[in-house]
Amino acid sequence: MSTETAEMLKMTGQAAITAALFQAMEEDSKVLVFGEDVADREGGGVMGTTRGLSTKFGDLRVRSTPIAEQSIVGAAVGAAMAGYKPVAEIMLMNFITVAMDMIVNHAAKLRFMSGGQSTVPLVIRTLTGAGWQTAGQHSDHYEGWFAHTAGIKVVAPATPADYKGLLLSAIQDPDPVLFIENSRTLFVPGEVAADQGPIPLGKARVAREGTHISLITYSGMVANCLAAAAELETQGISAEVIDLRTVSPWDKDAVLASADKTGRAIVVHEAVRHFGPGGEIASTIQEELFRKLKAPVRRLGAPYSAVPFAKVLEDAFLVQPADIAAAAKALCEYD
Amino acid sequence: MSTETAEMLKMTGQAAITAALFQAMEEDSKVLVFGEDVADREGGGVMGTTRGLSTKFGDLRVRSTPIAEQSIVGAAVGAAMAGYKPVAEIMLMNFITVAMDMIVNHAAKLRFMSGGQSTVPLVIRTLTGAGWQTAGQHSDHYEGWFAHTAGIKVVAPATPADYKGLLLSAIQDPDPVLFIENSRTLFVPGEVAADQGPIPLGKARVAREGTHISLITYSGMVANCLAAAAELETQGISAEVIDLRTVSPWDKDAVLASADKTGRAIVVHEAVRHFGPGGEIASTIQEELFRKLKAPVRRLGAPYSAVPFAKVLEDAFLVQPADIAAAAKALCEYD
Amino acid sequence: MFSPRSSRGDKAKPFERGLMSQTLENRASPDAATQLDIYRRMVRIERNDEFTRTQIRRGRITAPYYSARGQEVIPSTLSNLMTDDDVICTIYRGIHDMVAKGMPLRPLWAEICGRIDGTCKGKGGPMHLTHPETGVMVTTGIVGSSMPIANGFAWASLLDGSKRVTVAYFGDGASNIGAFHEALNLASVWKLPVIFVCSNNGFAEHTRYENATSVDFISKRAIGYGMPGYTVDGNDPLDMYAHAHAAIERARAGDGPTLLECKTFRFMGHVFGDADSYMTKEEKDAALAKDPLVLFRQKLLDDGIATEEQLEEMKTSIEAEVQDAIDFAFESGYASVDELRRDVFAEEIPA
Amino acid sequence: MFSPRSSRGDKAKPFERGLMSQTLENRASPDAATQLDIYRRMVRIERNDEFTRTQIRRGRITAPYYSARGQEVIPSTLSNLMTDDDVICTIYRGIHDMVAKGMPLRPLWAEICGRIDGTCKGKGGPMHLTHPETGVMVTTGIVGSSMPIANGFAWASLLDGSKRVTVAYFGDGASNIGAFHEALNLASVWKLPVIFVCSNNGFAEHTRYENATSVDFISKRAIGYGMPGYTVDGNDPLDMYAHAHAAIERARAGDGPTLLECKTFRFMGHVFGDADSYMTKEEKDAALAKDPLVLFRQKLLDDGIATEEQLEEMKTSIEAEVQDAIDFAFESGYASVDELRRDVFAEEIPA
Ligand SMILES: Cc1ncc(C[n+]2csc(CCOP(=O)(O)OP(=O)(O)O)c2C)c(N)n1
Ligand SMILES: Cc1ncc(C[n+]2csc(CCOP(=O)(O)OP(=O)(O)O)c2C)c(N)n1
Ligand SMILES: [Mg+2]
Ligand SMILES: [Mg+2]
Repeated sequence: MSTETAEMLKMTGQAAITAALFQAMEEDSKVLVFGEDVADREGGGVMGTTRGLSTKFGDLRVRSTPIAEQSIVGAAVGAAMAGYKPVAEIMLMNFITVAMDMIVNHAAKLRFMSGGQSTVPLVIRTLTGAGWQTAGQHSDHYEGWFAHTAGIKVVAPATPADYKGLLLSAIQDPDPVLFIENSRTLFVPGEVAADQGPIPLGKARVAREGTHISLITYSGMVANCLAAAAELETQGISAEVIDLRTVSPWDKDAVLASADKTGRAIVVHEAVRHFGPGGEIASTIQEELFRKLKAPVRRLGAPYSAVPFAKVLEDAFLVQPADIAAAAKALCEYD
Repeated sequence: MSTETAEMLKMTGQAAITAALFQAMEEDSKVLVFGEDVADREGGGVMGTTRGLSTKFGDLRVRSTPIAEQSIVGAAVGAAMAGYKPVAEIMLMNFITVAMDMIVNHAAKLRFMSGGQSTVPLVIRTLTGAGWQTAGQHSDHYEGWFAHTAGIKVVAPATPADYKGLLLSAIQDPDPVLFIENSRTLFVPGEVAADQGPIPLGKARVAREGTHISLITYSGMVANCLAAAAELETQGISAEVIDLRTVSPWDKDAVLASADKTGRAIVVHEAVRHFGPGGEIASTIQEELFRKLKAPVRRLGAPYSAVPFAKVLEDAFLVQPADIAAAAKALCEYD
Repeated sequence: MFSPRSSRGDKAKPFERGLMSQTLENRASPDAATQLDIYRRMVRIERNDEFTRTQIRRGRITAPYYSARGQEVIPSTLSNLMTDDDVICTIYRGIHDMVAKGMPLRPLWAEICGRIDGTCKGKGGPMHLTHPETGVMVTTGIVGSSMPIANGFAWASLLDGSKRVTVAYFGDGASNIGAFHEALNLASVWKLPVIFVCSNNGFAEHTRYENATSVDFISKRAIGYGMPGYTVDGNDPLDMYAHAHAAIERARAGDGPTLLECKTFRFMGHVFGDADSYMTKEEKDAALAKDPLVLFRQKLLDDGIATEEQLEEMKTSIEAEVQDAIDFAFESGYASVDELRRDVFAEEIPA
Repeated sequence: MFSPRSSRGDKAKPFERGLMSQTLENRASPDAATQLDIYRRMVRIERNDEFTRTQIRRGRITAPYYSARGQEVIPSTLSNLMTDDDVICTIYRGIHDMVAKGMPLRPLWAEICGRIDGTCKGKGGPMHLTHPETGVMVTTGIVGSSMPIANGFAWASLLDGSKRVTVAYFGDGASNIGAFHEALNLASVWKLPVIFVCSNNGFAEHTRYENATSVDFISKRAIGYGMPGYTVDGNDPLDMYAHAHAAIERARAGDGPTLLECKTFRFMGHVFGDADSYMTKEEKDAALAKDPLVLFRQKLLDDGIATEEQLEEMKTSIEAEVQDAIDFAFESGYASVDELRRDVFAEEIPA
C-alpha cells in the first residue's frame, strides 16, 4: 500500500489497468486475459490496454476471441470453475446485453445453486460513458442491473490509483466481479504509487471532506462532484464527496457516517435516474437517518432517454457540475 | 369498461390473457402472436395460454418459433417497425437474458435514435415468480432492469381483470411494453367483466383503502399485501394497498396521495430488495413528502440470493404476509 | 436399430444422411465387458428414473421432472469412455447424464428432495445438480448454455496440459440458439478438447424438429465450423461407441472438438405428466417398441455376454442402491434459512 | 478481378471454394445502363466518403467514422436491383449502403453533424441513420443485430402479401455471433424474403478472418440452414450482380432467404484513423491496387459504356450534391434539449 514516502508515478487509468494486469499475471499463473482483439497480434486491444500481455505471458493465457460475447463469458465461467482466474473483456458495456444469460443466470448464481461447490472467480472488464458522441448503443451505464443481481460484485473506479488497486482486488476476489471503466476518466493522468497494491472492494473513499452536504457518487461522476464542490466552496457551502468505488456491495457505513455528519445528501450517477442505482442508496439513507436528515435525500442521474448523439444534447444528458451545485445549494436552503 | 351492471365472469388470469389476445387479434388485423410453442400444432403454448389463436387467425399471424429468443424479439422489432403489433412471448423471464440486446439496444431505443421515425409498438409477454420450486433460473423478477431502461414500459398485473385490461392497453400502446405474468397469480380465478376493455397503463389501483399506512406493491405481492392488511386490521391497523399495475411509468400521483394521507409507506416487491425497483419509489416518496412522513419509507423484497430450490428456503425467500405485517406494525410504532 | 444391418459394425448407416454429412472411417467396437458396463449404466439410469416417477406420482417430489427415459444409451456409452477427471456440462434433462457419469445416488436424491444432504444442500434442485468429484460440473436450465461454459473447462485442459475431455450435452432445440453457434465456432478456432453431444429426440418441448430446425441433420452444421460432425444412432450402443470413441480420441490428441448428433426419443414427453398431444400415437408406439434398454438386453443375452441371472442380479442390486438413496434422502433434513446468506459469495452475507 | 477470366460472366469462379460450397447456375448479367447505374452509386459512395474524411481531418466532424471505402460494389449492385419499397437493415459501417440505396445526402450530412435537420434530428448520429422513405430502416452499432430485425420486416412482407425484399448487411466478424445463427435459422424455417449480405473484408476490427472464423468460407454456413449460400467477388459488379439478382428473385418468388458472402476489403482500416498495424503493407497495397472503383471505371470505358467526359460530368455533379449537403448540414441548427424528452415514447415525457 502507498505510504507518504512511496514513490509516486503519473499515469492514466488505462496505464494503471495495464500495470495491474501485468502484475496480476506475474503473481498468479492462473490469471488469464481474453476478449476481442486483446492479444498483441491484434494490437493489444483497440485501445491498447492489454498491449504486451500476450507477448509476455503467451498466447495460451492471453487470447483474442471472435466477436461472441456469450462465448467469451461462458469460457470465463468454465475456466473459473476449473480453477483459473479469467479476466474477460467485453469491449463496451452495451455489448454485455448479448452475454446477460452467462453473467446473470450462470456466473452470479453457480456458487449458490451448487451449494458452494462451484466457485467462479472471474472479472469482466468493460468500458462505457457518454461524452464521445458514440450515441445510443455505445455509452450506457447499466451497473444498476448487476448491483440488483445477487452474486456478482460491481466495481467502478474513478482514479488511476483506484483503477489499479481495485482491479488487483477484483482479480483476487473469489467471486465474479464486473469492473467498469469510464471513458471520460480512463485517459486522465493521476498519481499512482509505484508499489500500489490491492485496494479492498466494498470500501468507499472520502474524495473531499466537507460539513454541509454529502455528495455520494462513483466512476465518472466523481470528477463532476469534485468540480461542483469547488464551485460550492466559493458560495460558502462545504460539500463532502464520497467515492463509493464499489457500487455493490456498497459501503453503507461510510455513506451513513457522512450523511449523519452533514444531514444532507445527494446521490449522483451517470446512469439514468429513473429506477437507477441511486434509489438504493437514497432509500437506505432516509431509512437509517430518518430523524437526523435536514432535507430529503436527492438523486441526480441522466434523464429518461437513450444517450443522444449531438454534443449539445449529450452535454445536457450528462449530469454537469452546475446541476450538482444547484441541487446542493437548494438542499442547503431546504426548509 | 365495467360498470356495476356489467355481466361478471369468473376466470383465471390466464383465461383473461387468452381472452385479451382473441379480442385484440379480432379487432386489429395487425396484431400478431408468436413465441415458442404458441401455435395449436404445438398445443397453443406449454401452458395453453394461446390455445385456439392459430386455428382462428391462421398460421401467418400466430406462429411457433425455434428456441431463439434473440430472433424472436428481433422479428418483433422488425415487424413492429413495419406496421404490425407483435405480441411476442418469452416463456420465462430468465430467458429474457438472451434477448437483452434486442430489447434494450433496439426495441427501447429505436424511436429515440431515429428522431421519432421508427415506432416499435411491440409487447413482450413473459412469466415468472417463485413458489413452484423451479429454482435459480426459472423464477427471477427483473422488472427493475427494464424500468431503468428508457423507452420501454413495464406492466405487472395482479388480478384477472387487470391481466385482460392491461394487456389490451399494452397491445394498443404505440411503444414497447414488457408484460409480466406472475406464476402464483396467473391461475387464481377472479371476476372479470364480460366486456372488460383496456385499462390505462400508468394508473395505479387502490386495492384496499386504509388510513394508517400505505403498502405500495404490484404483481404477485398484491395478494401478500392484502393478506397482511387483513392481518393488520385485527391489530387495529388500517393499511391501504396500492397496486401499481404499471411499474414504469409508475403512478406517482396515486402513490404520493396515499402516502401523504397515511404518512407511512412500505414498498413491497418480489424482486430482490438490493438495488431493486422499490428504491425509486421509496426515494421519491421521501423526496416529495419529506416533512409529512411519520416514519421512514421501508422496502421489502427478496434477500440478496438466487431463488433457492427447497420449499422451506423458497418460502423464506419470498416476502410473506407476516413479514409485511410485522414491518407495518413496526412503522406504525415508529418514533 | 439392432437389425443385422446396424450391428455389422463399421458398415452401419442407420440414417439416410443428406449429401454433405460426414461418415466415420475407423470405427471402434466395444468388447464384451464394455458392453456390459454400458448396459449397467443404462439400467442404473432407467431404474433411477422409474423410481423417481413413482415418487412423483405419490406426491413425494413436487418439482417438475424432465425424464430422459429412452435416451440412456448416449451418456452410458460416453461415460464408459470417460474418467472421473473428464467433465460434463449438462441440462435440466440431464439426470441420466449424471447417473451414467457415476454420480452417487444418495446426494442426488437428497438434492431432488431439497434436503441439506443434497449435492447442493437443496439450493439447486434437480435442474442444477452439481457433483465435481464425478465431473458433473454444471447443470443448466437455460437452453444452449451448457456449451459456452464447456469451452471454458476445455480451455483449462489446454492450460493445465492435461488430457481431460469436456462433454457438453444439449438437445436438438438447443442447436437453434445463439450459444450453440458461438460455442462451436470458438471451440473450433481454439481447437478445444470438447465434444458437443446433441441428444436429438425429435422434439423441443412441443415443437417437432423440422418445424424449428432448418437443416435435415444437425451434424451438417459442423461443416460451418470446420469440425467433424456425425449423425449417430443414439439408441445403438455400437454406433454410439464408435463415434464417442473417435470424438474422445480426437479431443485427447489435441485435434479439437467434434459434434455428435445422437438420434433418440424421449418416452415421457417434455415434462413428466405432459399430454403428448403434439406427437402421434403411432410414432410414440413405434419408439416404445424399440426401447433401447430392451433391445440391448436381448443383444447381450443373444451374444452370450451376460446371462438372465446376471442381468437380474444387476437390476436387483441397482434397485437396492436407488432405494437406499431414496431412504437416505427422505431422512435428510432441510437447510436452515441462513443458507440464503451462504454461497452467494465465498464470504457469508451478514444477517 | 476484371481479368478476362472473371469477366467471362457465367464461368467466373473468382475464389477457389472448398468442397461443399455452392455455385450459382443461371447467372444474370447487367446491361450497359445497369452497369452505369451501379457505377454512379459507387461514385456517390466514394465521393461522399472522401468528403467525410476531409471534414473529419479538418476537425469539423468529431464522431468516430467507419469508412467503407473499397466496399462500394456490394450495396451499389444490390441497390440497383431494389426499389424504394425494399428495405435494408445495416450497421455502423453502413453509410455506403444508405447512399447506394438512394438516401438523400442533405439529411444524412445534417445527421452526421448532429443537427436538427438530420434524419434523426441529431439524436442518432452516423451509427443510427434512419430514412424510411428510401428503405433505410435500421442502422445498428451492435455486431450481428441487423439480422434478427431484418427477419421482422421480411415477415411483414409475407403478412402484407407484398413482394418487398429485405436486405440485412453485416460483416465477416458478425458471422460468429449468436444473432447470425438464430436469424438465419428462423429465416429459413419461415421461408422469409430476406437476403443476408455479409461484406467479408477479411477483418473484424483488428482480428484477421481466419483467427476468429472456423470455416474457410462463410457461405458454407448456409448448408447448416438449408439455404443457398454463395461466396461472391464483392468487388466485381458482374459477379455481384449475378448473385444479387438470384437472391432477390428467389426472395420475391417466395422461395426464402439466401446468404451472400461478398469478399472485399476496407481501405481505411476499422475506424478512420486507426493504425492498420494488424495488416501487412503488402496486402493493403495489393488491395489498393485493385480499387474496384478504378477497375470498374476502366471497364466502362473499355466496353464503350461511357466516355471520359460522361464519367467526369457524373463525378462533378455528385461532388456538387455532396458539397450542397455539407453546406446544408453546417447551416442547420441544433436540437433543443427538450428533444431529450421527445421520441422516448410517442407521448412526450413531461418536463
Ligand atoms: C433460453 C431458453 N428458452 C426457453 C427455455 C424453455 N425450454 C426448456 S426445455 C425447452 C426445449 C428444449 O428442447 P431440446 O433442446 O430439444 O431438449 P430436450 O428438452 O428435448 O431434451 C425449452 C424451450 C429455456 N429453458 N431456455
Ligand atoms: C456485440 C458487439 N460486440 C463488439 C462490438 C465492437 N465492434 C464494433 S465493429 C466490430 C468488428 C466487426 O467486424 P465485421 O463484422 O467484420 O464488420 P466490419 O467492421 O469489418 O465491417 C466490433 C468487434 C460491437 N459493436 N458489438
Ligand atoms: Mg429435444
Ligand atoms: Mg469485417
